[in-house]
Amino acid sequence: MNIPWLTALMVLPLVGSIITLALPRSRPQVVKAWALIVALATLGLTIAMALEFQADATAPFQFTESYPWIPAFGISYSVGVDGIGLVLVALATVLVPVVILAGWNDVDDQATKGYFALLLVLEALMVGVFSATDVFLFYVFFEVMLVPVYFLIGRYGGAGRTRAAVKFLLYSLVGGLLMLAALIGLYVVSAQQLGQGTFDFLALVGLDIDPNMQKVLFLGFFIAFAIKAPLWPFHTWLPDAAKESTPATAILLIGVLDKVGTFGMIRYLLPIFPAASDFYAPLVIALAVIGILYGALVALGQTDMKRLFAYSSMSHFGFIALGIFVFTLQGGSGSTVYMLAHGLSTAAVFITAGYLMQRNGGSSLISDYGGVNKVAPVLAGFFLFAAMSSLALPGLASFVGEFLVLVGTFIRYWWVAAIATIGIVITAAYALRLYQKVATGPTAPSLEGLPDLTAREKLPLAVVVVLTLAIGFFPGPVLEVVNPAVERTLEVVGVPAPDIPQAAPSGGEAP
Amino acid sequence: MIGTGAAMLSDSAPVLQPLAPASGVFAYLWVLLALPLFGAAVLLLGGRRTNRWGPYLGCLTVITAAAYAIALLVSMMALPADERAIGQSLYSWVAVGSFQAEFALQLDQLSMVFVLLITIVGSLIHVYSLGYMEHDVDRRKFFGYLNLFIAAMLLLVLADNYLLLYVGWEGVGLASYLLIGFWQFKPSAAAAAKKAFVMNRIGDVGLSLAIMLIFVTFGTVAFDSVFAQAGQASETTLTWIGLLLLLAACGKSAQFPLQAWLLDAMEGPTPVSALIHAATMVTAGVYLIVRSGAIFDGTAVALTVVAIVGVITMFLGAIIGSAKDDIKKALAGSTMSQIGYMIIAAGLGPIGYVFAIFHLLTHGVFKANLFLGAGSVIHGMDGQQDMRRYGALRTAMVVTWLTFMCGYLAIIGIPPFSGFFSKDDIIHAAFEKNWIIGVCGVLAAGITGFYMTRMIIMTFFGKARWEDDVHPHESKPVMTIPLIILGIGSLFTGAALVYWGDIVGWLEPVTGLQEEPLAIPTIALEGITLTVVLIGVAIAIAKYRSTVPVEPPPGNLLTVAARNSLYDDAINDALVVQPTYALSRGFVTVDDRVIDGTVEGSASLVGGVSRRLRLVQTGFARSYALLMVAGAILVAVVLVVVRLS
Amino acid sequence: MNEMMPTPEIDYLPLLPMIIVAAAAVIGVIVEAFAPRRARRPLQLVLAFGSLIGAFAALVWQSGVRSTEVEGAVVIDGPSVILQGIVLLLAIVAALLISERTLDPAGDAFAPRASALPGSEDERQFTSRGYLQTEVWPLFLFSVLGMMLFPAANNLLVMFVALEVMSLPLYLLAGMARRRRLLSQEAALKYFILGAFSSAFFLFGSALTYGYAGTIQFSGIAEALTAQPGRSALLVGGLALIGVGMLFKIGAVPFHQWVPDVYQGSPSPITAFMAAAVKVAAIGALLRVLYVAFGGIRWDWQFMLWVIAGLTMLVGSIVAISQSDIKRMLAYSSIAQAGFILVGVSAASQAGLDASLFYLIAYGFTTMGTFAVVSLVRDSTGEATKISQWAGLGRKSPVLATCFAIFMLALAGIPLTSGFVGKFLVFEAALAADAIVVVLIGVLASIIAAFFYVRVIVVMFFSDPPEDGPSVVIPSAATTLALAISVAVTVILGVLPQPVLDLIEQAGVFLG
Amino acid sequence: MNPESYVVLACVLFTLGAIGVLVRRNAIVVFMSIELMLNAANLAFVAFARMNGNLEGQVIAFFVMVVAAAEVVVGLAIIVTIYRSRRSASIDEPNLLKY
Repeated sequence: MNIPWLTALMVLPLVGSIITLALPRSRPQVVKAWALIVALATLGLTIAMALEFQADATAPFQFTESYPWIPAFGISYSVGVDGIGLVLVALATVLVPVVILAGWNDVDDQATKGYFALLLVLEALMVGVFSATDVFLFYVFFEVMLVPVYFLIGRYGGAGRTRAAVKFLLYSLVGGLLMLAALIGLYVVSAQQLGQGTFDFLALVGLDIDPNMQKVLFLGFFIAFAIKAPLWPFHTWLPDAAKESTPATAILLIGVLDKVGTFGMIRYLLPIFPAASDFYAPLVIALAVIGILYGALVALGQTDMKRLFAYSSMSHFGFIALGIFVFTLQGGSGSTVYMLAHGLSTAAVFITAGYLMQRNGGSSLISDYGGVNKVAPVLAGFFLFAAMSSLALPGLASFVGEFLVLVGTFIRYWWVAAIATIGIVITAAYALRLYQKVATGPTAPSLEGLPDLTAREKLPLAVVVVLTLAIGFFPGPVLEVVNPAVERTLEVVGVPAPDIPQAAPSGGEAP
Repeated sequence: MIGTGAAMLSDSAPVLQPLAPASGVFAYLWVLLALPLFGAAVLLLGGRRTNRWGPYLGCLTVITAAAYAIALLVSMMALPADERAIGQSLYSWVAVGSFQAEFALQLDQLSMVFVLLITIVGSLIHVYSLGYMEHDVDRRKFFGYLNLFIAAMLLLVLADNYLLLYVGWEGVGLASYLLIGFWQFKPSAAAAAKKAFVMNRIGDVGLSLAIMLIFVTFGTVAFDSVFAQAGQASETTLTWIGLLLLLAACGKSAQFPLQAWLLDAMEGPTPVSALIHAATMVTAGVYLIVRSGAIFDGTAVALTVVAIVGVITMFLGAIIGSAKDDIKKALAGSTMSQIGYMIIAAGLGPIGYVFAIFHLLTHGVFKANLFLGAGSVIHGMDGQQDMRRYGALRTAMVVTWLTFMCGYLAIIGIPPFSGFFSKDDIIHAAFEKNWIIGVCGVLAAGITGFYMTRMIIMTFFGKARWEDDVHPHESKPVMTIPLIILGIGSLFTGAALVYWGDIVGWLEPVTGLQEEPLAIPTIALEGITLTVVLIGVAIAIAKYRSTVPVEPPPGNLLTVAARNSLYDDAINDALVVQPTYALSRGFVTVDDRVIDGTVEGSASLVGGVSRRLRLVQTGFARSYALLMVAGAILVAVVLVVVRLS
Repeated sequence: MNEMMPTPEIDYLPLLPMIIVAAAAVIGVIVEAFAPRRARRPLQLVLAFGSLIGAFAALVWQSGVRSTEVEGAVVIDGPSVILQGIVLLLAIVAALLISERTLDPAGDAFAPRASALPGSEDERQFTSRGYLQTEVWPLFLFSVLGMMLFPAANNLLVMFVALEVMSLPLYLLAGMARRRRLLSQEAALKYFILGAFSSAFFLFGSALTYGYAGTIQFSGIAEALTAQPGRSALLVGGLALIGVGMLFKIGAVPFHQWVPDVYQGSPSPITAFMAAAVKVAAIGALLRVLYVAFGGIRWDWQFMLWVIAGLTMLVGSIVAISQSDIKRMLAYSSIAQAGFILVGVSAASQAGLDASLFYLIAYGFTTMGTFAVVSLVRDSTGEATKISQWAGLGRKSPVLATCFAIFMLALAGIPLTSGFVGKFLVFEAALAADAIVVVLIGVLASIIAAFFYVRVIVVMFFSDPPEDGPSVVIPSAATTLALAISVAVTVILGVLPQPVLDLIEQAGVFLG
Repeated sequence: MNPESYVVLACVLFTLGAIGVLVRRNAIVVFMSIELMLNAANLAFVAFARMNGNLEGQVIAFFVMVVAAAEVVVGLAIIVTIYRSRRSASIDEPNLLKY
């Protein structure tokens, strides 16, 4: 593989955003169009790359590149993706054009340039964070991503944006710095074992770290990831951030960035700290299950749409983390599919919510809505679809993920799965409660004559809907890519999966 | 009957028939799904431009499907009995390690009868809706949803594994949600829709857990291989699976304790009530249990619970049906009650499975008949649903009256109407297994006679109690013709299935059947049942022959309770809804005060410390010097301490 | 004790850099004395820049040399060369800032006559005549000389002398601000009193150490440590007092209180110079004393340094949060940064030495940059140092605000900036020395510190500019260049630190 | 006489100087206290030179005197300017910079 796919995927949007800054401030349409073109080009490149990907390859990573960066500390610019990374890179590059199109009028013309430039920078960084195979490089992306998001929230968000932005940044920095400490600790350990310290992922996986040391370092990483992919009780930054940021930011933040947390768990925590992962698994599972129910219940009590979505995401992240830490193939693959699905459903909910808010003076208070279905049936229809996809209706992507996670959990701890399954009832309750209050009943006076969706507005939603259904009914391609990566991870963890009786040859095979 | 489970296991395990590859006319099995799905897609995505011809397309897809289904039936009958199960695997759907779920269809005798019921009754109701929904602005959407429902329901009964069945299972739930809430601008409708979906979700918890347990136990979720191994699994496991499946069935089929949603579901347009909440969807629970017969065979406990649930619901429904003045709600109550019968039958084990399906089919026909009749009445009465405002309609709408009578006689089980055969078989089988259940069945039949007669009298006989500006009129042919067909159906289905179709023999390969010498002579039992029914009828006549007050009389305790659906909402509210919301509110507070409070608190704490600490910076050089001296001493002390230690 | 003292052999080449600067300083004094007023400024500028650049050239030329000179009084080794290089570069940048005269309508940043009464008639006279105080330059050069000698000193006496040569000019420069004279004078007084106080400590500490070791040569002290364990009272006392003297210059808690007052009161160019260069020199000297002279008893002072470093990081960060004046906030930030450097020093290992050196480079240039920006944001009364006045700066002059944001992110230690690499290095060194607690304290402090660094960004970018807000003066080439250099170094060291790391690695160890 | 006692004396003087800095208000006196500390150091150096039997300590003393002199020049200059602008030599007087 001599084409530097991943680097190209980073350089393209980066250059694009620099050019964006050069464009005239007076011509916002040009800026938007350009941003969209760049994003689409990146997406095309991703698709081309994905087609090159060999699901059955023996090498852990594909499209690898590696150049020494800071040899003094064994740090190198090394990128490459396995199935999990590929899926998430794809998610990122799909959602960016979607949100650009959906957020066409999110900000006023003055701010347009900076806004779209930041979105493109963010895209580059997202690709980087999911494709880094050098832990230091990963950390760099992990931290640097904070900056554009911080500006996206703090500069273009709603009334309380400043506070939300600072809260987001400090929360993330708490995790980030703890992770830095653990990272350095890991380096020191590697230096002791290999003579020359290294940050190369595979080399670190190869280390044989003393279990107690593992337990310490694990925490440093885990807290960082638990804050990113908000697990209970590290989540309180999310509702504020979600409420104050523009839909586009919220989608990229919750839909993609926060996946770095769960991605980090399955990519780094499990293979590098197998013993510690096994040791802490009960704790993490407990947090995850609490998160599932707690998030859903709190969502049920929200009066603000975006906060509701934030808590529902928290609940979904609970499922993802659960699937990762039960150490079963179904759980791991399920979590990965769920990451993808949750990205899409997040996009759906926030895009529709954004359209609603644009039409109703930017209010995200549920009580300000009602009877949308009567005036804007298409919008309401998409809104219902979003609700369905977040309650994981069978046939949609999120169902595949959620059910696999639950099966994977059931295999190991049936009772945990039983508790978690209660979540699907509460989820239905809050999702439909929201739809009922917003879309049904008598139309709210402020919404009379509300315009329905334009073609430009429908397009991004259509993309999301199609993808959600496609993955729901044809998850095969995704699973083929993901399964080997998860298998490899679980082999390293080495916790044997409880044995399932092999299916008896089904009577129905044709003679 | 507990304990006989093991015995039953031995002689009654259904003969597992291998799935034959789908060839010939069966090769296009998937088209059965594709047709209505296509219709739904066109109508729902097509937007306004399909308004004009959309509804007709909607009917066409279903009718075509029905025709194809009949073709399938014919060619299936041509096959020898043990080769009638057809399997068609379309593609591998969810495949992760040992968890393999195919997107595969299975058409056996059981699915076949369901396919027929769904497509044929479905077609009739589609056609009927052309008239009923004529003036509704969102007519197109209505037919789109109906098509979506048909597709989902067909997937439910054609799936060859539990996971795929789950898709159909929630698919019909979605369709039902959309159709109950079809008049969304009515808050009551929206609320009812949500209630239905959420309560069904409780059942779905059972289904998904059941699927997981099945996978963990058998390593597969495909019907045939699961049933093939059902014998090996321990009785405890099978009991758990059975109870979880029962929970699912309770949700979908409005069985106790998840029955509360069905009455509210009547908020939907009447054709919906007929198709979804009487004929097809609500019977999916029965299908699930019968389909999983192989599992239930191994667990007497689960079967007993099934039967008990059936009995309870049978009475609940009957009692509620006897007190409701809203014609649709009265019918809904009776639906619950009749499904109770089916569940009982299913709870009897192999001997009952067949009769459950049998009653399901006849009920599907005559209940659709009754609902459409009610719809025709409501249509003629400008949307009035209160039977106390009806009366003497037999003159005003003759066809409706006559067809309604067919349904009536069928449901109370007067020979030779269809209900007679199916219900009687169930009661009979019940006596075979457990006389208490049998007695209950007989009693419920009596109550059925009562409430149905009450309905007939209040609606079609007595004096007219119409509101002033109402001028009842017979509905258009587009509505009456389906009525007539269904009326004839109510008359003959039962007999046809028994004498000509040999339903028992037909289903036996799927359900298995255990022949036992009849303890009581059939004729006697039929006599008893009939008498009880007639007593019920008599009471009703006695009570309602005279004038019916427009305002409901106070009534006794039971009546009041029944009018309030036996307070099911209040109970659910007190036991589940309110606690949940209380918990939710509590957590919201915890989240804001405690968790976020800790975070914000620590931040402001640092700020406070900062404001204190900066005061040390007094601005006096000498105090700085003092601190330096102190520092010097500190340094020295630390050094000494370290040196000594 | 023989009557014939042998004349010492001196190889002047390795000392050339210091000699150049010293000569330039002396000539500068002569220029002040004899050159006509008009000619002074150009001459001084030529002298200053010429000597600094020349010195740097000489340093590079002689950088290969490793030797102890002047009877072992001065040592030229890798670290000293590196440190002298940093000092010279920082001095050049500082000189650029000092030479700036277009910002203030009245002239440069310095009072036309420091001796004149604030607000008095003759002060107005001098101002209106456009006098400039060119004595600044020789003073500045002397200070640079001291800074170069400080980390190169190889015995306590030379170190003391260097300390004074470095400090005395700064005491005066601190008091020469053109605006806010009273604050400036106050700063000078406090700086002087406390500085003298601390150097007294240093001196007495040296005396005790001399008493213990019988010599003031670092090598001798090191030998004495191994030779004779006893008489530890003198040793401890000496080490403690020397430490106090050093830590004062570094601005470590609890010897930090002069820092905010002096930084706030002094003219911004001088503040920049002090904040950046003094720290470099002082840390360098501290490293030498501890590693070379007292390396034998590192277990004694290591813990002491951990305590000091922890205190410094925490106090600096915490108190900075509640500051409303940007210069004062930066002062506290520099205290916190000193704490991080001390973490590196406390590692007492080669890694610690390298980490501290890198951190010094990163910190020095970033700090220069911040004060350069401060000197550009002005209103009618001079620099607008209230943070609240900076609201909306990002809208009014995005470039400048972005520069400042970069500096803030660097100080907060965000990756791809020099600050992050610095933090990474010192934490790495500390963890390698099992100083887990200190690292965790460092993490905590960084989080707290992030808050106020970020707050400035919030003010600049997320809030709308006030009506009568300060304006950003368009700087002359000098300041622009200084700013550009600072940004460049901050970013390059963050993205491609390897070359500098190599340089430091080659520098290698102290010459015992 | 025993040189050790000179060392003790030096320590006493140093302490006295330090206390002086802490308790006296007048800048001049404070400054003189600092000088006292420096000279205490000198005394210690000389005493130690005697004990160690080498000249370094005495040489240092001379250096220190020179440095002290330079300090005086700078110090007095600053104190005088302060005095002129505030008409007082109290070091508690200039107290604008704080917190």
